[in-house]
Amino acid sequence: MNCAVLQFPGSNCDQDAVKAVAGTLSLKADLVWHETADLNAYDLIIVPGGFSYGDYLRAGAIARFSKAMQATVAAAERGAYVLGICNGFQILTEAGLLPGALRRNDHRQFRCDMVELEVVNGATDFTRAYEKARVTIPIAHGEGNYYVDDEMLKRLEENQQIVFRYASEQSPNGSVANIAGVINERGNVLGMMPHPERAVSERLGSTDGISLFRSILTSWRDGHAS
Amino acid sequence: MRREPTEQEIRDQRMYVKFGLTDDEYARICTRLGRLPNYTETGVFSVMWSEHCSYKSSRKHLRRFPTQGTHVLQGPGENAGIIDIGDNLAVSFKMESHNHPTAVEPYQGAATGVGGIIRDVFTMGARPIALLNSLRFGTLDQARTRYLFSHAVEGIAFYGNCIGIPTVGGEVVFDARYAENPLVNAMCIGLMTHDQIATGHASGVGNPVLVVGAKTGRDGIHGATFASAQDPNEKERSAVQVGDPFMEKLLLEACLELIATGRVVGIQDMGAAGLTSSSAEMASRAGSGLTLDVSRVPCRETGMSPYEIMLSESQERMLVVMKEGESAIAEEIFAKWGLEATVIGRVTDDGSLRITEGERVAAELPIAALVDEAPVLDRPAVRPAYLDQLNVAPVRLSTQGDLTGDLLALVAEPTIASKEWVYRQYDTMVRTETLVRPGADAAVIGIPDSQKAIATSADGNGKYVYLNPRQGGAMAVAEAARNIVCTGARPLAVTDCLNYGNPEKPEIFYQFRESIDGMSEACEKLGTPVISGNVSFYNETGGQDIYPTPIIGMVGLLEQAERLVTSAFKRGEGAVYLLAPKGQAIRDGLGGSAYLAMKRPDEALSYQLPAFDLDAEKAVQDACLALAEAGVLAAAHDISDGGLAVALAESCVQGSVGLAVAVTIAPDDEQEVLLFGESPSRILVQVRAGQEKRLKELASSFLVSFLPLGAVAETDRFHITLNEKTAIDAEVSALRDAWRGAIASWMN
Amino acid sequence: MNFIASIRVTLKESVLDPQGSAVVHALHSLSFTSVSDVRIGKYMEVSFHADDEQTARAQVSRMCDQLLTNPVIETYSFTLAEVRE
Amino acid sequence: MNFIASIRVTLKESVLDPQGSAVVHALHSLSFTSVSDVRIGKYMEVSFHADDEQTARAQVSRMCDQLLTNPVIETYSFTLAEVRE
Ligand SMILES: Nc1ncnc2c1ncn2[C@@H]1O[C@H](COP(=O)(O)OP(=O)(O)O)[C@@H](O)[C@H]1O
Ligand SMILES: [Mg+2]
Repeated sequence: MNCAVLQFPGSNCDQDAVKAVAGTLSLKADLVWHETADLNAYDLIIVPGGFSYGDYLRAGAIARFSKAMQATVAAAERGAYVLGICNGFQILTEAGLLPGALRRNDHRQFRCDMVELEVVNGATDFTRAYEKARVTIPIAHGEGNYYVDDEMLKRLEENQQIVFRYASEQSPNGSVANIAGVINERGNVLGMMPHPERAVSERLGSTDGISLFRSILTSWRDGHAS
Repeated sequence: MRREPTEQEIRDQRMYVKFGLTDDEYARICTRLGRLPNYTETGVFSVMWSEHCSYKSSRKHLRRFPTQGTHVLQGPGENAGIIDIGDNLAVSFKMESHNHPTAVEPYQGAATGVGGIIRDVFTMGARPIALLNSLRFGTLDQARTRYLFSHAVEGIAFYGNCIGIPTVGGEVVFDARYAENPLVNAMCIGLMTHDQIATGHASGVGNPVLVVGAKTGRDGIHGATFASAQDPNEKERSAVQVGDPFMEKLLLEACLELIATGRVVGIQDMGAAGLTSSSAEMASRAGSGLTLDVSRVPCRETGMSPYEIMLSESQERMLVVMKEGESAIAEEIFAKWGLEATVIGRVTDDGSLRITEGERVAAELPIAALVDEAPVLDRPAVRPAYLDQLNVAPVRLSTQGDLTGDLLALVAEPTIASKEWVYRQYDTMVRTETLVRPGADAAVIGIPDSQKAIATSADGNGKYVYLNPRQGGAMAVAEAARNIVCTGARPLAVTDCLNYGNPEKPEIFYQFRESIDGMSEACEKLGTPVISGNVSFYNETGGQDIYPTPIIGMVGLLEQAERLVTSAFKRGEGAVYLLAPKGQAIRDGLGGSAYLAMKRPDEALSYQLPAFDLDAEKAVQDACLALAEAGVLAAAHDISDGGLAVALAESCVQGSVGLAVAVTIAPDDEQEVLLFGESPSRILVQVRAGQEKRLKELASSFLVSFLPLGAVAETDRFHITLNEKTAIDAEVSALRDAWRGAIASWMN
Repeated sequence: MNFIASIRVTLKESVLDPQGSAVVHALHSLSFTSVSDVRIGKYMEVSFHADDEQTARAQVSRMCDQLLTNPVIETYSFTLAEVRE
Repeated sequence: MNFIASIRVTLKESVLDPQGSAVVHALHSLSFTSVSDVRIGKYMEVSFHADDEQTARAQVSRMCDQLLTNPVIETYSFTLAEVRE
């Protein structure tokens, strides 16, 4: 599986994603500069966390127009896996690869914490390796307050596109229906506010991000078995 | 364009006074130059000779700090100090104040403080890996304080989070003394290999000088002078800058990439007094001269005069000297990051700073006069009368106290309460190397691809220094080191940020001078040289000075990261002991304590501090370190604000465990001192299961006492028995709620 | 011709505005008790050149639709002024 | 009488507006190359009650000075509209 981690001016979890891929899958992910227009070689594209273009205007609003993002849209169309983490999730919604929008947290503060998540859909290509329904993965964001209107929410629920929810009754940011991560209809693009790449070893306080990376590799192998 | 005043007008109308120069200083400048300085030159002198840049009040005294050590690669004098941590690795760190800007615009003031200290570290060639901040505000019952506090924290979070450096520690103290003069001290730590070290030297005649990063605007002109002004609210309001962490992130990446090429001769960040101080200091260090054409400096605004360009404090800029003929490399690398790198001049050998605007010479000044010959003052120091009126501290306040109630109230005092409300706004985990996040004694950060980790802590207690400047200074260093050894790390070196009132008052200057001696003695004893630092004077409003508040930032090394010890008590492990100086587990009353301040606010400043002995401190720290290295400790926690009872409560809450403590003390009426007294040099330790024998063996080899306190319990009860009577009986969950909820309840 | 467009971006009515409610509270505690509601949005001034007013208007709309606002949660309105040197 | 104040808050001319510069770049790369400058500020709508227009005006100024803006780096302007049920 060839893996790319996009790098925008202002990305700051790019190296962490590379480290996590190496640590959990023993694969060397390529850092891909935002001016790259060709992502044909990649099976997994990670859009990492950070503050692309300073998150000025709106988080993810400017990054979406980069060449690398246009190539990512094309890659998603051909069926490659796309994983947007935190700022990456914001970029994917701005780019229209995922529904909804991420607003400022309802309490108006940045929030960094270990949070408990419910794995709502453990059957996706990104979550099939999860053996438990509750996992602990950190968040770190100021604009993670997921919004969709009622109609879209119904559709997400019907299609089982809600992949992660915050497990505590009160979400850490005010998200509609406690949503922490959603997948597209086709099932190859996942966006999530929590940081699985920060939960890959005991010394970081959680290993619950490992299964996410493993799931992708297993799914990719299955897809390429025949 | 406005006409600039002429040389004669500046003299005749004493315009230099507005710039912050005294009659004396102005006369000296005229004599030195042999002529009258023009407008630009007067401006340049005024910032270079300001307290902020010249350290004129403090310079003489700062020399007493120990700065040597076999592991010191770079001591004070550069943008940041550097220490060796072995394996060709080094860490660079420094702390700096942004107090005055924060008082005026807390969000941007605090944010740009963080931005400035990050630049200081990456100019050394180090990649920043951690941030800390030390904060002082008034009391939270004041709406203005809540405004300053919440916005300053938000500004710190905004900058650090955006640039992607974890904020891993710090401290916050609330006291009415800081209501008008909040303190924001920011510290940054960077990691590098030995061959990456860069310095701020402008050497090599003919080498090109470049301005890189953001464009120059009119912001912050005279910020350096303003930092030294007595009333921050009266000063020029244009002196506040706006930070752009996105720009700084790009600048950081570009500079590190540039330094890695090996073609950089010298590099320095443009902080206070912008282009003026960076150019003068770089030339001064190299003994060279510079000629700069300000018309080539990329400006954000039109019609900027040489004066404005030289004094602008626009953020996110650097001055770089490249090897001759290599400036194109800089332009290329910066272009990749979407930034400008522009040659604005050359290095010369005539010892002067020549500023031109195109062909016209706008200023020409001897660098020695700007830097080395800046005034050094010998300010008078007089022992304040209050020091001789302090009483021997009481050992008991109430005849019939509700000690449980007292503990619950004490843990909810904002200064003692959990600072989670603050640090949950900081990204503490980015870079995925934060092994101990905020909330413990010291933060621990792993070194990538290595067994090593560093521990770091920022500490200071202004009230202690007020009550006993010399001892208080030493205690600040001791506490920082104690926090470090509690993680199992060995203290290595110190950066400091010295925040004081008006140095022109002899009593204030006495506090300054004495506390420096105290800090120096402690640094000497504990083997932690001072490698960088910063001074902030004039933290005074309406005649009221802040407490003398030196903050110590310390870094220590853990050779084996997996050996690290945390402060949370753990289930299934052994007993809890009090590690203290021999025969002195309890002593000397409640002077200076948070308990006294809570119960008898009017008398909080009336009593002497408990005694402090550096040899005893060193013995306790050595013992703790040896125990940690031997793998005997399940937990270790320093006893500081709030005393033993608060420290026990914190370790229980952090570990979600109960506790049963039983101690016999004589005489019977020293209960409150035992529970809440703040005698220094004490550490709580929990021994690993089955290791009690090892503990006793090891302990006897140190001149320290190990007082058994009790055992961790599987319950929700926090129970302390003194002389066979229940002294405190609380639910751990109640302590937790009081401790964790206190600041949030004020802020919501 | 040189123009300045003054653009006001607000959250859609249906989208909760937590910042606004926080400001209402703060105003109340400063004893501006007669304040009943606050909505907070963005204000932008874009200086640009266009051949005529109609083109200018169309351009501003496109900038807003493509970049300056997110139609999922925001709406906008703007006024246009010609600038003469 | 019920009023709505529409308040525009912008950074002072001399103060760096990092958001604005980022947006200029983005607009250029979207081929809105005729854009020369963007300033980004806040827009607020405050609904409140006052006895008459003059009092209303004075109140809005005080809200802006005390809470809604920081005069050190920002300036503001507003328009006032009466609302009839
Ligand atoms: N401003 C702050 N920023 C980040 N962390 C903080 C801040 N203030 C306090 N903390 C964290 O809270 C914990 C407790 O701080 P403090 O009460 O000062 O501890 P101690 O008395 O052991 O030095 C520490 O881990 C510290 O790093
Ligand atoms: Mg401590």
